Amino acid sequence: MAEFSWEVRSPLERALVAGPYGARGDAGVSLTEIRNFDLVQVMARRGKAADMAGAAKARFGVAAPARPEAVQISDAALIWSGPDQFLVLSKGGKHAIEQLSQAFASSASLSDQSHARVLISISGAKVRAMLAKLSSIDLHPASFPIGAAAATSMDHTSVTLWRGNDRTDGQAVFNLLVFATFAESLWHTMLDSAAEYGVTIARSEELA
Amino acid sequence: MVGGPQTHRLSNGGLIDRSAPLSFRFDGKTFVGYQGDTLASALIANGVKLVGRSFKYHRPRGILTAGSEEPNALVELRTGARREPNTKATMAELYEGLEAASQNRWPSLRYDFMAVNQLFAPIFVAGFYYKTFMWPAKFWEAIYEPAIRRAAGLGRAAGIADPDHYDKAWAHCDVLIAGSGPAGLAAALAAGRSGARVILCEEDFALGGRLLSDGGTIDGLPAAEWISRTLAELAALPDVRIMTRTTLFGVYDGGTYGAIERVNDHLPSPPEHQVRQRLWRIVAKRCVVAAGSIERPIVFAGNDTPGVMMASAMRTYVTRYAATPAKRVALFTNNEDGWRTAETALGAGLQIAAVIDARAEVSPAHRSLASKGGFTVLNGSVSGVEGGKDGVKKISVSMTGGARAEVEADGLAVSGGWNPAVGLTSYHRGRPKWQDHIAAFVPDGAPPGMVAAGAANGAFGLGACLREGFAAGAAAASDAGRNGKAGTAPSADDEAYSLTPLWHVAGKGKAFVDYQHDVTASDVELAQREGFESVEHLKRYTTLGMATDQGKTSNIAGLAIMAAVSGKSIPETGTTIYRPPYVPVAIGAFAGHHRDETFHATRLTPSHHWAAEQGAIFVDTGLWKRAQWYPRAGEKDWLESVTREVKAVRGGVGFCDVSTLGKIDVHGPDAGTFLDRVYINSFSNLAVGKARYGLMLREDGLVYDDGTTSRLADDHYFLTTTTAKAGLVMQHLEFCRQVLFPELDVQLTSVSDQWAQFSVAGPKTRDLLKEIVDPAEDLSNEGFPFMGAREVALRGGLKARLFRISFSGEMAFEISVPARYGEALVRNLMQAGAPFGVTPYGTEALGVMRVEKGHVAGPELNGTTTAADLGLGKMMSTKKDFIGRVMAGREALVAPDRQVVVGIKPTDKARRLRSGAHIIPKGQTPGPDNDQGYVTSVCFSPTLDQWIGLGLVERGRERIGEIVHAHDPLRGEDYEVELCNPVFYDPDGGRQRG
Amino acid sequence: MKYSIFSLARAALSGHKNWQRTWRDATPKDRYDVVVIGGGGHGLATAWFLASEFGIKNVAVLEKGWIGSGNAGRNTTIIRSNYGLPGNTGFYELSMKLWERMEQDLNYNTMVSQRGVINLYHSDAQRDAYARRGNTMRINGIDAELLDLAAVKKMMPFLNFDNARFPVQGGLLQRRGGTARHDAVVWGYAHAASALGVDIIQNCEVTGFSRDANGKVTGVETTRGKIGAGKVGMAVAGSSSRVAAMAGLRLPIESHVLQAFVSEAIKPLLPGVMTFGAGHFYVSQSDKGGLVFGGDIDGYNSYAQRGNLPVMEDVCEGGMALMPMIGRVRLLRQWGGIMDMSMDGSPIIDKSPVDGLYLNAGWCYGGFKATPGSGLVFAHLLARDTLHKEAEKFRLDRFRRGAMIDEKGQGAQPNLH
Amino acid sequence: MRITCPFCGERELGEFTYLGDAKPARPAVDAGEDAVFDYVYLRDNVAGAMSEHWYHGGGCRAWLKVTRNTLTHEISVVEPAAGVGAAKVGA
Repeated sequence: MAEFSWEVRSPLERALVAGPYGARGDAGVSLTEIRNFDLVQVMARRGKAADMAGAAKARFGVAAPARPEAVQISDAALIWSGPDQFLVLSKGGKHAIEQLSQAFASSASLSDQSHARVLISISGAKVRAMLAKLSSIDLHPASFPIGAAAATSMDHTSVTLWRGNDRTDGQAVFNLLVFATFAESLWHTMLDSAAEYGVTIARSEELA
Repeated sequence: MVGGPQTHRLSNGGLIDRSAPLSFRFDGKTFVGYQGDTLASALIANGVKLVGRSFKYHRPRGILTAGSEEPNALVELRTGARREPNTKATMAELYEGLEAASQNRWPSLRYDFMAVNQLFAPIFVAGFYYKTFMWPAKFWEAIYEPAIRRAAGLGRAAGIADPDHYDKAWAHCDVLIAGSGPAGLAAALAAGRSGARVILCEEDFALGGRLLSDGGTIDGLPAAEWISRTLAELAALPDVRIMTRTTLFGVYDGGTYGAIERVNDHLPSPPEHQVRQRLWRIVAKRCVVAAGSIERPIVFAGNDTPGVMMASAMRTYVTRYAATPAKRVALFTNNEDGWRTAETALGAGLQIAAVIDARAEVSPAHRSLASKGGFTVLNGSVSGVEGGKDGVKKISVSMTGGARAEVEADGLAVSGGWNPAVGLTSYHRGRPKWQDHIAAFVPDGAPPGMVAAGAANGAFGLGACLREGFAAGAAAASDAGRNGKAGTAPSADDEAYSLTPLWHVAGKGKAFVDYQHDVTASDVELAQREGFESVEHLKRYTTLGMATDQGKTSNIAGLAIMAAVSGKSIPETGTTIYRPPYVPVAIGAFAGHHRDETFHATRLTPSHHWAAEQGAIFVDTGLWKRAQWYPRAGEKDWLESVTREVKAVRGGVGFCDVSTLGKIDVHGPDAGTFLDRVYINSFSNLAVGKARYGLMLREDGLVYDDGTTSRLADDHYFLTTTTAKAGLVMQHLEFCRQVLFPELDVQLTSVSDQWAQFSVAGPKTRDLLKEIVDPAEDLSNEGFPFMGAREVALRGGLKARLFRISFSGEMAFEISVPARYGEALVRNLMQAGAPFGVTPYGTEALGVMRVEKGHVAGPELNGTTTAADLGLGKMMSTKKDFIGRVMAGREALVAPDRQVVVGIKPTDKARRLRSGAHIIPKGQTPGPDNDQGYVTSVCFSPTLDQWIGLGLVERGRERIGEIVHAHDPLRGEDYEVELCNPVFYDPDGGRQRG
Repeated sequence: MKYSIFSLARAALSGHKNWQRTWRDATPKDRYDVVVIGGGGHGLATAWFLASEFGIKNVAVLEKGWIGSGNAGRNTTIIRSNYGLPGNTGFYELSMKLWERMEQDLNYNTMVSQRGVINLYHSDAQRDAYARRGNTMRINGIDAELLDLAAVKKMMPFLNFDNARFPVQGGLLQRRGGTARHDAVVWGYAHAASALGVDIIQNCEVTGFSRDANGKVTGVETTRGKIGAGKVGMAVAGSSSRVAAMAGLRLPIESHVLQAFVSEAIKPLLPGVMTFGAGHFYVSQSDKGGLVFGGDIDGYNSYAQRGNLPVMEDVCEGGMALMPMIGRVRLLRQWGGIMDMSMDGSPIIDKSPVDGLYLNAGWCYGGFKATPGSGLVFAHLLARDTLHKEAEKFRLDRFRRGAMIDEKGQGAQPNLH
Repeated sequence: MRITCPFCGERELGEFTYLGDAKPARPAVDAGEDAVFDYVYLRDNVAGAMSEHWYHGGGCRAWLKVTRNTLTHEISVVEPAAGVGAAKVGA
């Protein structure tokens, strides 16, 4: 009677081929899949939005985002995902659903989304030109500054988009959570959109 | 390089690059032009006058304009799969190797057989086809129509798949500007300096609009210098984006604009990884339409002769392209502006035959120009043109006062005045208003946030264009909240513009109003005579303005003639409704990358790649790809594979990926009450650790969806939906939560993608699961009874959920694990199940087993069935309110003669049953009155060794055992079937509970 | 004046100076036996059938703008009788039979062209649903054929058979389906009705109803004065709710915008009418050469007669998915009509709850093909006060009774039909 | 068309799904068949400003009440449905 190994496989396991793609020369876009994260949806119960915010403050030291923004703390990001709800993105199990359930027991309903999404980080000199083909929202630096977040759609698929801290070279970074079963399809669409600018493809285990 | 000399190219000047000659072919003949040419300017430079044939009469036609309003010079551009019919030669940029062909002619442009139509011209008047071709009735489709269809049409589409790519993008700005003429550039300056985010779209490949052709002095600088200075300043501003080769074609709600960028149409083919064209959706707070104006022709006999050209177009060809449409030019004008063509022609060293001016007075300045240029000025109008496919030869003039004169020339420039380009401003059904002093319509009732400026607004002077454009740009920026200093407006003098309206000159021979559709002045008069006086009737009856130029050069003349014959003023006559797009746009651009395999997104299940490795055949289910069956070597067809899979499950164990079901976490203290209201049956009384089948109605009382819901905790239910309705049910439940029942404390989250879920079914299921599940978990009938649902540990520590539910009728569990473990689970099932002969099965086998069990699915849940129709009427609670309860009780929905679900099997066991066959009582002739239902689902049942099915049949459940006919005339079949219990397999359910 | 090749030739000799008005330009009389509100195809056809079939010639058709300015002039000209549910099947076939003799009936060439209508299918489930519908047609004596992939390939080799997201598997073909020239239908009925004495009154907008003490409608108030009427029929699809509201009625109808598109004219490319089964796209090619196409309604209530980009893109995506050969063909014109979207996707023909007022409404986007049939059954109702046997199921009270005719099975949500 | 979601800001039409007139309210349990029939089937079908239900399904999943003119498509008011998010309604 064998013990089984439970190997995880990203939905992009096969579609993602690390390396260059598209037009040659300096890549205008870099696409990095960030794998194996914990993601928990926190939704306030009726009349408990303030309690949920308080619980978040107690747990994370910051208030839960009350408008479309992503709040970065040392070991997690709290990303607004709708009215009176947010996502907790983290690594390593510290803020996984089992760990959070106590903190929010009296104020919110929790749902594990760790496996429901794929996380892709997008940057590069042409990142906005490429995203303009996918996203109908205005990503101009003045309209979508660092920390801005959006629950929106790309290619008719729901996504969560937020702007992380700029790269050390000053390039903007956009983080994208996409539904797992759509991920491969959207990935190919992203490659199509970025190909003319040249793409660098990578995978990572680190949250940006 | 091949090709003769450019006989009609001036030796210097023009915005062409003489160091970059380009060879191109037109109708198989090779020519040379220059970088910076359009196909039209290059043809003119090569002395080509005849470029096309007209739609109806196949009359020879030349180049009339130099822009996107061109009605005549349409060609098939490129060849093979890239052939583009009806391409305006005036808009096609020349590139090395360009190939173009004239169209709508046979066998050749010069000798067009269809020109015979001109002989029948007396009969082929407007609407003639409505009055004939009616007898004999059968001849229309057989004879007349095919002939008409072949003769009509313009160019030929490629007929094979477009090899190029397109994409679509979004842009956002404060101020969007259409046009880069003086008004557009001034608007961009003002808005950009104010700090606004600006996008300026220019359809041409060069910036400057009419300045490129007409020059002028701005801020003391020659126009060309002012343009470069302005572009440099705009480039230095942080948020000004200038898009050339981009036409703003439409305005939609909420400040959304459509634009088409011809990214690579100026090249033989798009470079690798690049698109041919890009569709832009531009969101702008304000829009300044500085799209200029369009010079209008005058309708006179022979006005379509090659060599007759708009006066401004002639200036464009001479000044911008250094190409001379004629050597000896006559000019026919009713306004001041037309005279500029005489000045240009003289400046270029062309001969001027005469200027025919319809106005009573000609200014002294022009008189002196005439004497300096050595040409005569004739007070009168052109009443006829002699010539043909080789161009204009002689021009007849009716002099004011009645005398006649003749002028010999090889080109005739015509100016009937200018019409502001009112398209964009009128697309929200705004009607432009008439201005007498320019005898033209100007924008009125523009969509919110849009304003016209400069010539597009009827301000024709250069100074006025700059002032209006600048003011509009500054105001737009300010409206958008950008209030930086706009500085001072560029300035220039205003030229005089005076005209005497002249639309139509009486004369012998056809006088064309709409060149492309061959609509003549007498067609307009005929339409009026027959009662088609409304401009919309005029348009529809004569087809005036419906050609590819959308009547840019013809609409106003047409309605002016209608006004004259019906005794009304032009504004009383009114305009037709303006419709987007402003220029025709490739259908491929609207589709972007949504074609071929990427037409729609594809959803993949967690076991997809594993299934693909097994050689599974996939079926499209909504956006999903699902494994349909897993063929094995030696199996001759799908039926053999599916039969094997079914037998493996019924006799051993198999598994199937059911992750496509919609899955929803329903949380909160009121979750049970909430579910009670959305399902016909109760869930608040479901015990924790149990699952229950639920049926959901629409508010109209008909069945919406079904699925199993499990209670995982007091305040946590896990709900499943059908694959097809997953998204819709989520939306519906959110509506219930947020709108209908906001008092209930319940939270909803889609977890469809979180869980990989597999049905494991068959008598050996428990044996297999024992190998996977932690031995501490009790899977016995007592420890995990039918309809149990709870979390379990798997070997190796992974947590999973088990649901003891069965769709197949066998002993079965559904097992779910977090999705990234889905593939590992499949591999482990395969490994652990090998000793039991575990078999993966696809949706076909799933379907077979559900039909054998009489479970309803999509074909029965078709939106017109009630719970009772499906045999589930008893589930409807009478103790609570739920969605659909009241309407479900309407008389026709509870009538005894409704079609209800019943089992169906052919009396001849060898017979194949087919879905879609209708049920007719035995011994009756099929007809509407005895059509009693139809077969909804079928399968070959390996268990019963025959085809069986489900159907919706009138009073079906009362008729079990009755022999009826399955009538299938589409497939030429009619056979006896027996109505039977829909549960063909294990009707008392012992297997699934065992 | 009788129209024929001979009258054309004769007229040509006189320079076409002797043609008369296609229909008389009537001024309103004080009273008519029947007033039909709406000078579209349905209203004019109703008047013609009243005069020609039922002998009622004291009839006026009131049109607020120019005749044919509503949906009659804003559709994609398709005619077909490929419906699957009782009520619809027989009615649309009645209409189809009237199309087949229209030109001779009216002495007007409405260019009825039976080049076939094919609904393509892309899955087994869709094939089964089409088989059910095709068999219904056959049982009702209507032509229908179920084509397999090979037959579709032969008929339409230009479809994307190689790398389609949703490959075509076959189609349901009605060869007698096709197109007709929409404006000509309006003019043909106007021409023929006017010749029988019907008054066609343009630029005459109804602003209210005259009612007697019992509430019975006795006429209409219009921008050209009061007009008395024995009966008033409304055939104003798109504006049904607005007109009915003047009589105090609320209808099971919403007004929605349906866009349509036409390409530049090109030489013959397509054989007949095609509908894509895996997206929102249907297309035919007009005699003039333009591809006439459309898709789904925009989805929101609207009287604006124009739509938005998402649907335009969706339709073109469907077109490119089905036949990528049209990528370089250019879209020339876009327009929008107001659809009377009913609660089950099927029309309403009935006496209204208000005495003297008769309803012809709720045609969704099926109104054009129904034109002659609608005219006949509505005239029947106005003349005899009973429903024609092929219109019996279109009664208004079917919603109250639960006897909906819901071809798509979408229920009481008009924008899904 | 663009709708300003009270939570997300101005968004493109494609992110929203339309349901219809927001005026009819679901009748009380004992309101009777006539009231339910009216709610399910009859519409004012307003030509002018109309309150409508729209779902921001391509965004924050809030149901919205949008006041929009059906003659011009102009949107004047957007407000959340009563039970959006954690809003507490009634008892």
